[in-house]
Amino acid sequence: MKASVPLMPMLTLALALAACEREQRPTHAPPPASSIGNPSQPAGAVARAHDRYEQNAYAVSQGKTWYRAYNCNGCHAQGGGDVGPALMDATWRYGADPASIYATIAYGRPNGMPAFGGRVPEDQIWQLVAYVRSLSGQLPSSVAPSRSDGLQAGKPEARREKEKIRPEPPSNPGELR
Amino acid sequence: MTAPDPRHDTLERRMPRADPAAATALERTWRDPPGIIGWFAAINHKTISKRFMVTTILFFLAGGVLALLIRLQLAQPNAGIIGPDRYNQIFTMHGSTMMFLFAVPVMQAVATYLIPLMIGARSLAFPRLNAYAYWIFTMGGIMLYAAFFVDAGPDAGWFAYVPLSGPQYSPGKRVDFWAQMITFTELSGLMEAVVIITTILKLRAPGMSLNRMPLYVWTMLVTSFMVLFAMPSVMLASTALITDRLVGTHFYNPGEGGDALLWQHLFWFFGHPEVYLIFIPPLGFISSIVATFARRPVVGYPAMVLALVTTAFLAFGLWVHHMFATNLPELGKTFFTAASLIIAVPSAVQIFCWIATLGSGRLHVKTPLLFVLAFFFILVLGGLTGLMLASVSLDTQLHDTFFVVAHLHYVLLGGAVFPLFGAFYYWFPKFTGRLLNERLGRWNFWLFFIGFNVTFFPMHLLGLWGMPRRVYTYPAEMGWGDMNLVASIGAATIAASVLLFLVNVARSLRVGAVAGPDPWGAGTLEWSVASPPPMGNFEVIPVVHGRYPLWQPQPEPTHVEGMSNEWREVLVTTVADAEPDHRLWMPSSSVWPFLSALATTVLFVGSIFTPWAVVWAAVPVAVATTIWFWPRRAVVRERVRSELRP
Amino acid sequence: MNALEQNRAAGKEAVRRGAALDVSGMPTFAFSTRSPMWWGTMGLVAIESTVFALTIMAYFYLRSHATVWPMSRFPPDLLWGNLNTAILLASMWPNHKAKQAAERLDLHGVRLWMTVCMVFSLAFLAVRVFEFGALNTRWDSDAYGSVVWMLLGLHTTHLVTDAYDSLVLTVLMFTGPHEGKRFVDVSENAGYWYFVVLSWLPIYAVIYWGARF
Amino acid sequence: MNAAMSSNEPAAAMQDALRAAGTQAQHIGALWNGTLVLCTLVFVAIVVATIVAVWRAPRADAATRPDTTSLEGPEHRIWRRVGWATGAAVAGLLVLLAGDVFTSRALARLPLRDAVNIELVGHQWWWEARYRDGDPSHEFTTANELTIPVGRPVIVTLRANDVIHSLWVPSLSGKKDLIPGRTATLRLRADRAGTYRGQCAEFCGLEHALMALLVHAVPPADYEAWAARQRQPASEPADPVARHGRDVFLGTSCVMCHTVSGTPAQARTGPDLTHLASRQTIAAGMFPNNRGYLAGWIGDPQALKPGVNMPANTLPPDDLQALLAYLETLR
Repeated sequence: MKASVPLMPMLTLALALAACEREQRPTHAPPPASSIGNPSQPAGAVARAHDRYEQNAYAVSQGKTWYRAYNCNGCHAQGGGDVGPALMDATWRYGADPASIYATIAYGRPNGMPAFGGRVPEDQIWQLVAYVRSLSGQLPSSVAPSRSDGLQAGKPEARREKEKIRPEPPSNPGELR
Repeated sequence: MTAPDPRHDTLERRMPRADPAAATALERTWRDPPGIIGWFAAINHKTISKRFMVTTILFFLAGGVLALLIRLQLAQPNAGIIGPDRYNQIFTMHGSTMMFLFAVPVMQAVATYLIPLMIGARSLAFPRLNAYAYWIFTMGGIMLYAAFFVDAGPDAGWFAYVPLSGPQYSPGKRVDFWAQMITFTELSGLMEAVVIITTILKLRAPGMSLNRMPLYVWTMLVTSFMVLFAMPSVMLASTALITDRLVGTHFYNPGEGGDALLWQHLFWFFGHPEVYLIFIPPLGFISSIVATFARRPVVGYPAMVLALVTTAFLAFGLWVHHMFATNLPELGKTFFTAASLIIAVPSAVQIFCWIATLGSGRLHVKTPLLFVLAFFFILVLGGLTGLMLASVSLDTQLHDTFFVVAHLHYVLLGGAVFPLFGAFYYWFPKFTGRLLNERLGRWNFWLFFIGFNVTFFPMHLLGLWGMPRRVYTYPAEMGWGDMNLVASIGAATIAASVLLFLVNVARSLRVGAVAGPDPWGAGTLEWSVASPPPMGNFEVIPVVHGRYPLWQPQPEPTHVEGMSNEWREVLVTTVADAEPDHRLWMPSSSVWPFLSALATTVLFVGSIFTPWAVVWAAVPVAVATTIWFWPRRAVVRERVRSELRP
Repeated sequence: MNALEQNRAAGKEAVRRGAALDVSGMPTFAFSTRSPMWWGTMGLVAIESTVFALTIMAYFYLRSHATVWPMSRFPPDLLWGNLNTAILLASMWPNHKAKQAAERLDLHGVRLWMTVCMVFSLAFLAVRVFEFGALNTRWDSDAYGSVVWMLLGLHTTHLVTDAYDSLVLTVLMFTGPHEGKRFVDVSENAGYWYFVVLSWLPIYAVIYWGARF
Repeated sequence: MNAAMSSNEPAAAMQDALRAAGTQAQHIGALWNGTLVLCTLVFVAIVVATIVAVWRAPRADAATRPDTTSLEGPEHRIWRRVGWATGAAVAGLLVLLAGDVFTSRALARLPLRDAVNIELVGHQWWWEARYRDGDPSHEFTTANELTIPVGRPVIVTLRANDVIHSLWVPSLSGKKDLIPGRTATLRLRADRAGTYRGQCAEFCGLEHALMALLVHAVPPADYEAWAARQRQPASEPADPVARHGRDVFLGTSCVMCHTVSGTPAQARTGPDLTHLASRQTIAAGMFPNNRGYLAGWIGDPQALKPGVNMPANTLPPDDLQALLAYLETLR
């Protein structure tokens, strides 16, 4: 009993900090450090992406807003895939970690993925990265968005099981997907 | 210290006292066990009620500090003191704290102290349930403020309109904490209502028929019945909101058949009776204070009781006047205009009866009466602005502006907080045995009265000049700066006055004049026992022969004999005429209500994070409540020996 | 016959002794409206009836806004609903016997009928699981599914809590300690059981037939 | 052309329920004056009655013997007075009810012949207005500022795109909520030319406080000219710097959200900027539409309106100046 006495405040403090992080509304986005179009992303940017966006419910829900506003659902539908590949399953052709997804969105990919680097600010790209990862259940249910108003397209992101990521080898470039 | 009043000893002789040995036995029987465990096991209605009152006053102070922050930010145009996100949390917390954590619970807290004393009972009907309700309320309040301090405070307004409070536009757990706080406070409110109704109907002293009950007891009976039918509406609405947010139901999702106005209907069907839950108990305070300080019974007892009942019924019929700006059919709205106007009649009757009582009485002007007299100025003004808001066409200009902020503060502070302060000054001697200082009381009153009007009257003008509600700032060229500054200065005055009240309480607890059983020469039963009352309230349960027992001659029989002093025994009487029916043993003090409340808190807070919490956390709740219910073998063996079958 | 006559008939009433009213001869527990427990239970019944009534009103509110009702096109299957209604109505019989036994202070009778009640509660809890399956809609499919699951979920909560209360009481009746007041609890628990059964009838009509007309 | 051309500080537009400039606000203003008079009389009567009662009553103290005669017999004289006072209260309430019914009828009877139809859609924290008069080719979209002809009725169809907002221009008429999933209509008419300011009156989130809109009531001839102008697509920028600005507009993040008809930019997430320069204010009626505020707004909107959905844009200075030059050509 004695040993766990200091444990309790530590636990509640940790819980509080997690809650604090998850619930903030970071309205004043920091000016993006790297200039747009810089191919090699420093490791720091990845770390920053993880905690600033993926643990913040507001950032992920903003990502969901941009997913519709920038017409990502035009090719990827609600994550199920259409002309573009599915984003909610476990197969990732260009890597499932935040940095790879950031590169995919910012610099585009062959077979039709446009480069949004110059057009979508970096802060919003990180929010999109966080939302895209929530499509396959990678984010904790307290952060991922729950149902949205309007017609339902499958399970809300908060209630999806976490997919076990299996990297998929890129099919030969010539074949039109 | 006033000279001992000769009249008191005549009072003593008339109210028979038990011999000292019986009195000490009674005290030991009704006392809660000592020590830390004893503190958590306390179920004496006065102990729990004092804690309840202190907790609600602390929430009132917290709400007040939040109000000061709001006024600080709004004092000047384009002030950058508080950002929009923080401000939205602050005004939502201010509204939610004042409405759910202070206004309704404080009335129930004061009632659980006074009602047994006023009806001649030794305890509430379900003392353990009363303790459980207090703990649930406190834990709900702590949860909300814990969320607020980790930046997870609700930010969608105290009535959280959907879809803003829905899953898409309120990401994270903020609104979930608000909706769960509703579950806590409403559960507590409903249980207190059941406790109060059963106590009033079944535990009155012999002879106290319904038409001899003090008017305050009538107000609590009427309020508690309203609670039974109003609070379920907000519990259903907030449960539907939490299932919308957490498991994806579509109650309020227009795209899948839901409707945004369903929330407003369900919320305001509770919302309007809620404001009458806050308004009606103070009518009881006023009736008690006016009678005592006008040295005569209140005029028109039947008219007052009927007015209370009429207000209660009408309160359920006018919720749509909160929704006049929506696209509901116009004819329907006019019906609610008429209903909103009619409800002014019963309140008018009560006000006229009180004025008649004051006019035909001899006035003993002390601080409690001052606070009540402020009611006639502030509440009447608030009621009349309410009549303006009742008209559909006028409401389209005034709705959701600072005019409504002014109206609601005039009726809530004028109708509830002023009489509540009067009630504290009036019954403080009974709670603590010491009188509050009169000079400090006057300062407290006048600062409050002036500060209040300086704060909230300018808001009528701001509303008419186009300033909407819930804005964290406003442009300079709108010309609203001056009136907002005046309001902010007034708010500081109110803060000073409340501080003065705290000083008065702290000082009087140590050096206040000793009050004795009846410092005001009042007429109701609570003034026939010592201050503070013994644990068992009445050494001998009195027999009542009139509405104001201490003011009227006391014919035979004067008291009840044959109640055990070794067991916590109460006399159960019939509903209408309070004739003795049977004796009943009250439960012993127990830690289990507290532990059950802890288990219920784990269930509620857990269910914010995972719906499965409702299942696995139900087990500790079931275990705790079973142990709470399970009789102790030794105690039962003792009681069975003196058991008498019906 | 009100409380006073009952007491007078039983020779147990308040006796005037000079200026006092001696109540030492009065009983230490009483049944039905004479007992505060009855009023507490009725308070609970009033609260829950209001919750049920408001949920039913929300059902018809949403239905009035819907173009197609039920939105998932298939109303619930009737089999399990009807079966459960039958079981619930039948369960009022052992309940009534238990109430009578309690009011006769017949411990043996109470033990017997409470056990029968527990069998019934197991039956309708089991059937209720199948009922959820037969609703033909999920809670998150649309507003219809949400309000139907809310109605059935609220009533199920009452079935579970009432079954558990009765179980605790039944076990107490067997293990003891026994005192007169416990019979009042059995009688009130039966009263609450009536409410849980009777409140099911309108909910049954709304869930199963509200979607067919 | 009209007041919209000047880009100085917008004249303090009227936002005051007591200064009516439209029939609807006038009717309500009349009801307000009547109700104010009646309620003030009742208030003064009750307060005076209380003061007189308290003043006249003799003083006492805790030991004074309470007068319990009223418990023995009825007090007819006092009951009669209370009865009369209650009767007067009921009469007053009936007058208020009558006032409301007549005003509501007057509001409902606004003549709607050849009304201007505007469809107003509420977004989180700005207003999208679509002018429709039945002929699809005449339709055009603008944002945050409505121009309406004086003397002609206007039917505003209200829809919400996200949460509940409420359109309230106090000098013209009462407010009406914009509720997702429902359609409401608000009928009003401006009787005097001028600029009237309105604000969202239903709490709608972070920037509810800064969601204003301006209504310019102009003579019918000016309205027609303005509408004709609004129907034109954006004109081709002559000046090379402005043309470079357009390329910046189409090359960076502006094109992702805004529409400028006549250019490939057709996104509808943000307000329509085709005729941005013809508007007096930016950011939902909050800041004057001049080069300084525009530069500050494009650079970091979060500083002026924290929580707004427009992202910060780090443009090199010359691109920014070119963009501003281009935006100023969008008359």
